[in-house]
Amino acid sequence: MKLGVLKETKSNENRVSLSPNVVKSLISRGDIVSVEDGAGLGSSYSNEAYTLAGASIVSASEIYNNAEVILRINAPSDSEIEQLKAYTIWMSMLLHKSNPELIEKLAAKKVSAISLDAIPRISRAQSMDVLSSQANLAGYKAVILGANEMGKIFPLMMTAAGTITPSKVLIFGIGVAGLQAIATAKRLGSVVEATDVRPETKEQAESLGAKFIQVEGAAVQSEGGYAKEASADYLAKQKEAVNKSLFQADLVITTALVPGRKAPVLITEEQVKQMKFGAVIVDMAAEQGGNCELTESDKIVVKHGVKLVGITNLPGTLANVASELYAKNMATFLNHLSTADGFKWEMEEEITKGTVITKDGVILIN
Amino acid sequence: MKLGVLKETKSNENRVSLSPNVVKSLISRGDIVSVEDGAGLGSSYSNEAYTLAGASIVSASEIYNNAEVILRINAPSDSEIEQLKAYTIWMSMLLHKSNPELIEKLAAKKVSAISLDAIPRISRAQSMDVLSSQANLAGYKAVILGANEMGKIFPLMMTAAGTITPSKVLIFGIGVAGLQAIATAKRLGSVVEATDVRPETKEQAESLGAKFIQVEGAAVQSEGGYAKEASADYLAKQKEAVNKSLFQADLVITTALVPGRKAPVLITEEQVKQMKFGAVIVDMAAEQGGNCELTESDKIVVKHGVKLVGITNLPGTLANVASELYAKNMATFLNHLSTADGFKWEMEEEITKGTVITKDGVILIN
Amino acid sequence: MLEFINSNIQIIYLVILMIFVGVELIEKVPSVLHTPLMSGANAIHGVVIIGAIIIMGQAESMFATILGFISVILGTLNVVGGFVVTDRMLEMFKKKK
Amino acid sequence: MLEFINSNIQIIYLVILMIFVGVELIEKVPSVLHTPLMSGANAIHGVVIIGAIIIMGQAESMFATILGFISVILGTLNVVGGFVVTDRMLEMFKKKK
Amino acid sequence: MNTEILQLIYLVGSVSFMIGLKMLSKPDTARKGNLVAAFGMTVAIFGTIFLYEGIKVSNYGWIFGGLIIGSILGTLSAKKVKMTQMPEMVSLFNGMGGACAMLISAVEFTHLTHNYAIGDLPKGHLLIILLGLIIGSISFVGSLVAWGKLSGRVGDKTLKIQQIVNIGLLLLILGIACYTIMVGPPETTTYFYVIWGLSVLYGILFVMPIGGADMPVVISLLNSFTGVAAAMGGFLYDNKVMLVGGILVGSAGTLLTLVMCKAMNRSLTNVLIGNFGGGGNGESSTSESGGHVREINPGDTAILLKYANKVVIVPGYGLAVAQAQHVCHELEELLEKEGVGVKYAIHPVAGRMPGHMNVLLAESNVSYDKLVEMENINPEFATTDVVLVVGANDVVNPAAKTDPNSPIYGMPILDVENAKNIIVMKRSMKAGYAGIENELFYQPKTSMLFGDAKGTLTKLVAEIKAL
Amino acid sequence: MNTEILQLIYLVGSVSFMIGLKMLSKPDTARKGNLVAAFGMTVAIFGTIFLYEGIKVSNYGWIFGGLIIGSILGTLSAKKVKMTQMPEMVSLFNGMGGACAMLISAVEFTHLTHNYAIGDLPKGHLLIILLGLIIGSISFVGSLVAWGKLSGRVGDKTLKIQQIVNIGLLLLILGIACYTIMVGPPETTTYFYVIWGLSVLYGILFVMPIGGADMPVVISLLNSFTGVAAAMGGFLYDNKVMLVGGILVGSAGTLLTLVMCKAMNRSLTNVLIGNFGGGGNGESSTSESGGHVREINPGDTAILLKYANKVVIVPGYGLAVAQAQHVCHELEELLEKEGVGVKYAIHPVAGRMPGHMNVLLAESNVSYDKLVEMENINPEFATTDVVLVVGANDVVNPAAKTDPNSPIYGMPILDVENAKNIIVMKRSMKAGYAGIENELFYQPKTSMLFGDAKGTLTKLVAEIKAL
Ligand SMILES: NC(=O)c1ccc[n+]([C@@H]2O[C@H](COP(=O)([O-])OP(=O)(O)OC[C@H]3O[C@@H](n4cnc5c(N)ncnc54)[C@H](OP(=O)(O)O)[C@@H]3O)[C@@H](O)[C@H]2O)c1
Ligand SMILES: NC(=O)c1ccc[n+]([C@@H]2O[C@H](COP(=O)([O-])OP(=O)(O)OC[C@H]3O[C@@H](n4cnc5c(N)ncnc54)[C@H](OP(=O)(O)O)[C@@H]3O)[C@@H](O)[C@H]2O)c1
Ligand SMILES: NC(=O)c1ccc[n+]([C@@H]2O[C@H](COP(=O)([O-])OP(=O)(O)OC[C@H]3O[C@@H](n4cnc5c(N)ncnc54)[C@H](O)[C@@H]3O)[C@@H](O)[C@H]2O)c1
Ligand SMILES: NC(=O)c1ccc[n+]([C@@H]2O[C@H](COP(=O)([O-])OP(=O)(O)OC[C@H]3O[C@@H](n4cnc5c(N)ncnc54)[C@H](O)[C@@H]3O)[C@@H](O)[C@H]2O)c1
Repeated sequence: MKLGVLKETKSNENRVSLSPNVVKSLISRGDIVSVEDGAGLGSSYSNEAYTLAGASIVSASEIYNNAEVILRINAPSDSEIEQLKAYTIWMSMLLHKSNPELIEKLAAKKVSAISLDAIPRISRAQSMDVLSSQANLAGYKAVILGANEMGKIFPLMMTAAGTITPSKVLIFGIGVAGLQAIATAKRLGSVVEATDVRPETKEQAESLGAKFIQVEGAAVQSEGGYAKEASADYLAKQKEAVNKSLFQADLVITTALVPGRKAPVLITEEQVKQMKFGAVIVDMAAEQGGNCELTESDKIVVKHGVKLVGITNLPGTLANVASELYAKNMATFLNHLSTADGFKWEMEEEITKGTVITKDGVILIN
Repeated sequence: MKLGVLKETKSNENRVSLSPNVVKSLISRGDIVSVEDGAGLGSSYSNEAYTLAGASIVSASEIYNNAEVILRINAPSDSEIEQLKAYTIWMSMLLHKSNPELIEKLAAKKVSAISLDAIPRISRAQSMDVLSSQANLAGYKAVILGANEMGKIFPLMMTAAGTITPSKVLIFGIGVAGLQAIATAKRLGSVVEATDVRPETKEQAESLGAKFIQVEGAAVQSEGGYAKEASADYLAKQKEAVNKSLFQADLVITTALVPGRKAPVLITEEQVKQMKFGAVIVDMAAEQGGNCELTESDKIVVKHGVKLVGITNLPGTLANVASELYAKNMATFLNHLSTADGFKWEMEEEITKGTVITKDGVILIN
Repeated sequence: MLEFINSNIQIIYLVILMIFVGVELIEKVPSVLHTPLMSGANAIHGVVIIGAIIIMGQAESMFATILGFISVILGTLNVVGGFVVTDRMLEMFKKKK
Repeated sequence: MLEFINSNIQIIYLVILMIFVGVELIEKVPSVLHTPLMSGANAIHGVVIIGAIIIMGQAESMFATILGFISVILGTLNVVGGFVVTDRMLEMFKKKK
Repeated sequence: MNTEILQLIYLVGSVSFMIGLKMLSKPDTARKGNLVAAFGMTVAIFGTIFLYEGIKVSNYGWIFGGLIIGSILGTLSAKKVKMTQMPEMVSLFNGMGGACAMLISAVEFTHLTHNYAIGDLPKGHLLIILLGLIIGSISFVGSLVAWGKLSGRVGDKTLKIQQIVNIGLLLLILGIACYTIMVGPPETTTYFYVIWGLSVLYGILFVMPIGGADMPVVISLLNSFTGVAAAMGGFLYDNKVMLVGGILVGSAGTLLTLVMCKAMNRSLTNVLIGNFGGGGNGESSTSESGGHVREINPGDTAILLKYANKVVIVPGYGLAVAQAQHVCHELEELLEKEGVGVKYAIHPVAGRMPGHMNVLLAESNVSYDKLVEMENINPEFATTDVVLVVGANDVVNPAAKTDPNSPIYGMPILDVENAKNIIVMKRSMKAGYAGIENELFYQPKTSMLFGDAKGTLTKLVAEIKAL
Repeated sequence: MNTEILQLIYLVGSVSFMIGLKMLSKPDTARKGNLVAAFGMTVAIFGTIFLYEGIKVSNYGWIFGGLIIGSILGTLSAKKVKMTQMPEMVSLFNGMGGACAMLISAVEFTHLTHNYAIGDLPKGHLLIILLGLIIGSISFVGSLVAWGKLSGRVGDKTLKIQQIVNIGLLLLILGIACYTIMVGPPETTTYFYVIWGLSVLYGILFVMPIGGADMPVVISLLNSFTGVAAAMGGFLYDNKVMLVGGILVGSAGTLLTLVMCKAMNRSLTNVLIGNFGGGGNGESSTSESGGHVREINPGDTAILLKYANKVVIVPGYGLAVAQAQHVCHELEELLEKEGVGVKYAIHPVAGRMPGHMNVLLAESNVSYDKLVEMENINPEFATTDVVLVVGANDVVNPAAKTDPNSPIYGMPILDVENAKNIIVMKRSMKAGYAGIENELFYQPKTSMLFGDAKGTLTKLVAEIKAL
């Protein structure tokens, strides 16, 4: 198949959907790969690296015109949709649940749209799961970012000039990102506490050395690895349980997402006011409205003496590895869906069924 | 004594010379402390925290007029020198060796100037040694900064989307900052190599888990804990020995300083060109000209695909702890030099002798 | 009783000492050796064959001869089989750096 | 030689077994117990006092009486002093959680 | 003269037994110890044949005939037996020894009645003969039953009031024996055969109700019985080497029995009479899915590991839960010091987050070189002696390759089943994250080492150090 | 009848000795074992007094007099002696036993010459008597010399050709003894005294050249000598309890001597003849500054730690160099499990960078709660049983408080010298970063545990586990 790698056009996006390594592996299975000029620069992949791997460097329009499959990380913008030819296959994250208009536009263009963020979270799909691979990096980066913004250091240090107490880190949401955040914060020597609605995360948090803050009362069940929306009652109880830790925390990282919905508010302005002067909150849900009321998307602001970090595209700041992992996921996914001769469209197969959003203009999932 | 804490006026300086904690301890020994309005804000110390500790919040001019001793982190600017009254005692870092004019101006004003960076590096002076306490924080921060600027992550990670190899970190100079940088980079899971002119640092680097890059040929002797300037021959040999590691490194941190002189150039443009595309250099000697030829002071630039981080005041970015440690050093130093009734001026005593640069207008050291 | 003890005092000392030795030898044996050790001990008590040989050697009646012969076979089985099995079990300890 | 062995076979078995027991007992002793164990063994060989008592008890000549008396004192010193010193050394093992 | 030399030979034999047994109790010297004991035995046997007073040269044929037949049978059966059937074999051989002692008693009884008038039989002799008879018979029959049970020829059968019957029977035997010795009634010969018969019966009833899993303990006990029976022979013939061999085995065997019980965390009484209904223990290791699971203890695992050339550790989520990373590293270092090559096989989704195992093992300072990715380690399993699966489950589940209906079908897994031995450390037979059964646990090459990973690894380290 | 009872009593005594010695070899039971042995001894002694045939009641006065005097002297001296002088005391008591055996031989010789004609003396008896005399004398005199050396009354003196003289002397003694026994010359009595005299001389020459540090080994050896001498008494009187006691101690003592040598990493020969010029070993532990350093071994350290209530670990740069943080944490956990409270005292400048110890200990997962700052831990040292200084030096150097000329004068330090015991682990007597001597190492409460910190800590852990 003719694969085209478009440059990302979203602001602050340094990633690219295929890395030279992965291009090489796809070419060896028989695909033809074109890469838009300069698409990999943000991820430290030069054009030469791609040509060395066997891809051709072309302009965007050439890709729109010739590629059978267009690979991307982010969904197409309206202007990009305009340029798509009918029956092109578009593969990227689409977040179809929150973007029904986007899907309709793609369908109208008779494009087959496949969403990578819709890959079901089952064991055998883990190697295609871009949400996991990217969230993992985001969890790491959230801690680094927090450490960089803090006026304190993480580890305990007993020095001639006095003892520096270890920073206290509080993590909301023990998913993929939260776990990696726990691990990273712990490594740097801080004292880590964490909380989640799903009770099975207690053991997981403890397996990485964090203290789990137990919320009294009924726990929230999860379905397919995702948390269901928590009840108001639960949120109130959670607040109570975490407040003690929250007001002592030097760094707070929130990762609580409920897919396709606005992020739950876990930290109110009232709570922020009572936090330590100089504390930092890294809100990983900033793009979906933030887990903290005061977070501003893509900004770092100080409110009530607390620094709120709302940077949205955390994996994008680790473009080099993030792209590599995304590309590997993409390649595994492609290998699952297609051969070099074309797509299999096995619509009964669980992963295919879950990810093909539109096919030749028909909306299959919404 | 009447102590005055002036706000720092240097750009990018968030620290303050006394913290509320330390103010309290000085007041309990009998001193009177005034703090300039808002001096502590950058370090997350509010005016109220100071008043709670017993200090009065005043304007700068009041301090110039009334204080017997003025405490600061950075040396006074020309305009500030103008405001100093005769026989005031000024205590801050002065870097007198590289700033003879400053000293002359202070002497002309009949000010007694005491420099904290001149405290001799002897065991019993360690609790006053601001260079150590601040370099320690800087070493930590250099790694965090590097991690934040990198497109890769530090640790090895074997994931469903492929294996991320651990980052390679190379550290030049195994002084206080270098050691802490080793420890921090190691903690985050990277593979660390380090090099220094002083042979005794090999054991020290290894005691923290780094690999030491041995430079063939004669080693450079140190005097009083500081490295002597290395010979051209040595520098050439060093280049050869480290090149292999340098060209594979994902993050390079340079900490090599020779006090009072321009920093030695350890990485030339030629070398940068051969480094990994996407590598990062954090040049801690940026203020003294940089250990890398291409570093630009206080800027982050990308040259030949390598990101050069020239941020100068690293401890200043950890203002909260940095100020606390500086303040504790300062208090110990004050207790050593004076009582609440005044300075002892024991000019035969080693620490006093080394730090009193001008006394009542007479230049004692230059 | 006292008399009995006195006339057999040597044997009593011997038996007590032997019991001591037996107990001491086993006391700190690692659990991996339980089975081979049992097997080795099993072979050693095959020493009962000496009794069988004596009977056989002195046998005059048919009865004694047959029983003696069977005893010798059984005893030999115990001894030879015991040592060989033990040796096989211990084969895995052979390799030693 | 053979004759000697045969007439003393019991004693030889006894001695060999005793040596075995002695060796076995010590073999795995932790080094902290070296000194107390030495001291305890020291007290035990004070059993030589029984010889002294026999001499003393059977003494008729002045020579034997004096030597015997001295022997008894020396032997007692060995025995009593030995056990008491050992006990003192072992006091520190008393406390046990 | 001959007698004197024989005494010396017996001395040598006795000392060999002691030294042999001592060497047998240490892994390093065990094999040599067996040879030393065998040497002592050979010397004692041939010494007896050629030097014992009263051995008729005319009987040499019978003697050597018996020796040769026994040797051939013994060697063949010992060589042919499969490793897993060793305990049965030991039991069988032990029975032979018991039978031998029993027969000696029988013959000596006829000698006795031949030489003395009934009623005048020397009490000491009679006592010894009867003891040899009783103990030998129990040991003989009991061993046969134990052998039958282990080889599956005999099942667990229990009468309701088994224990009471047994105790009664034993008392009866002893009672008759006492009576016979003390009173010396005219029916002594009859009583002798009654005692014999009852002893045989007791041997059966004694072993019958004990569960299959406890057989090794019972065999050890019967072993020490045979030792005592042999010692009776020593008294009978005033033969030191029989005495030494018999008593050594009697005392060592008894202690060994206790030690084995302790290692199983049970008391001897519990083994002997606690197991009404039998086999309760043996059954618990058979899963609901019908497969049979083989358990292993830390001691045997230690020996497997120490004498392996190449070991691969497969860490999983259980390692993290148990926080066993530090002791796992300790084990690795220990094995490396012993010359065993150790690597970690890191499955990409082991644990609960990407890189979970990396974080843990880095924390405990495991060198990065030792961590091998799945694709690189999979071809290596074929040459691996032991795979130690520490708290992993789904990532080693062959269902991912074989069962298209499994939720993990299609997920690449670590091919641990290619290794020579697989030891799985987990707490129970419970499933992992995917919630599915793991066929690996039921494979013949797999042994389960149950318990919390940290505790079990700590024990393993201790066992290896003790080797 | 009496004799029969006495036999039984001796049997009880013998078994007590065996059991006592066995119990003495385990820390848990050692103290009771001593009592068991003492019980056996008491029974044997009083049994002999009252039941031995031939003891004259008229001599009871002498016997009890001797017993009472000996008991009082023995108890008093044993109770009064300081803990550190125990080995001297043991040596002295051992000498008494040797002297006793020697005197018995002397008396029995007169009996022998009294009962038989010179030249007709029974060879076996004479052999036993002479052996008892020789061994007893050597043990007696040797022990006295060892005692003198340990208590500082006797210095190390060596002739150049000491070893040759010694061997010659020993051969001479044995030669004369053989001659006397074999030939039975008329001057037998003279030869007897010559042998006695030479043995005494040999005892002196044998121990004299051996260095003070090796005395414990020598005492252990002399101890087993006395055991053999006592066994000679057993042969002489055909007395089983003397035989058992003597031979047990003889064999156990010999093995103990070897084990002690091994624990010191030396061979027995090396101890006995390797030390020409004497004390080479003892002197190395005396510093240039003239102070005397007390060494301790891991075994004794283990006992100190295990039976302590509160232990403080002071880590320093040496911990980092040795990379001993993991095993240090293991030790801490082990002690905590034994119920010992363990804390770390973190000096602000320990190591080579600020927070060096924090980084290391965090790496090995030491809980932050266990790390105590200098100001907070200093008051606690007074109630601390053992301070374990692991590779630290300057930060525990009292010169900082006492010596105004010291480069570290004025630096606050950890006041470890307030604790009850201080164990310093380092590789040598070399100085630390500041390059100055540390008086702490020479203080009486301080013991040095030399070696690489990682290796030594590993040994410590093993020893504590073995306790
Ligand atoms: N890595 C990721 O990113 C990620 C994320 C989400 C889900 N997953 C899933 O997680 C699974 C990972 O596989 P895995 O083999 O590592 O784990 P697993 O399949 O969940 O099995 C872990 C096993 O460890 C045992 N265990 C738990 N605690 C233990 C303890 N204290 N001591 C000893 N054993 C203990 C459990 O058995 P007992 O209860 O019998 O002891 C359990 O069977 C995969 O199914 C994967 O898809 C992975
Ligand atoms: N913390 C800081 O920021 C900093 C910075 C620069 C200088 N310093 C200075 O460094 C010193 C720190 O004091 P300290 O007590 O930690 O260290 P120290 O005084 O330097 O002593 C360390 C001791 O550890 C022993 N050692 C080295 N390697 C060892 C090994 N493998 N195993 C066992 N022992 C080993 C050495 O003795 P052996 O050779 O006999 O084994 C040495 O005496 C102070 O003088 C301080 O002023 C500190
Ligand atoms: N195939 C697989 O086996 C697979 C792959 C990836 C993830 N997963 C599972 O899916 C889970 C979720 O993954 P994710 O990281 O993408 O989740 P996510 O990003 O959707 O959410 C992050 C975390 O926030 C938590 N959360 C939601 N609302 C909250 C609230 N009000 N308060 C506190 N916490 C709240 C969620 O429970 C979740 O743990 C993972 O833990 C993992 O177990 C499974
Ligand atoms: N009182 C004390 O005991 C005390 C207190 C603080 C520091 N010190 C000692 O002083 C030493 C230096 O301290 P610092 O961190 O302030 O040093 P620094 O900042 O002056 O220099 C940093 C490091 O760079 C190294 N360096 C210089 N030129 C180099 C070159 N061309 N190539 C490679 N490396 C080069 C130096 O050797 C030094 O290790 C420390 O290592 C410490 O041992 C002692």
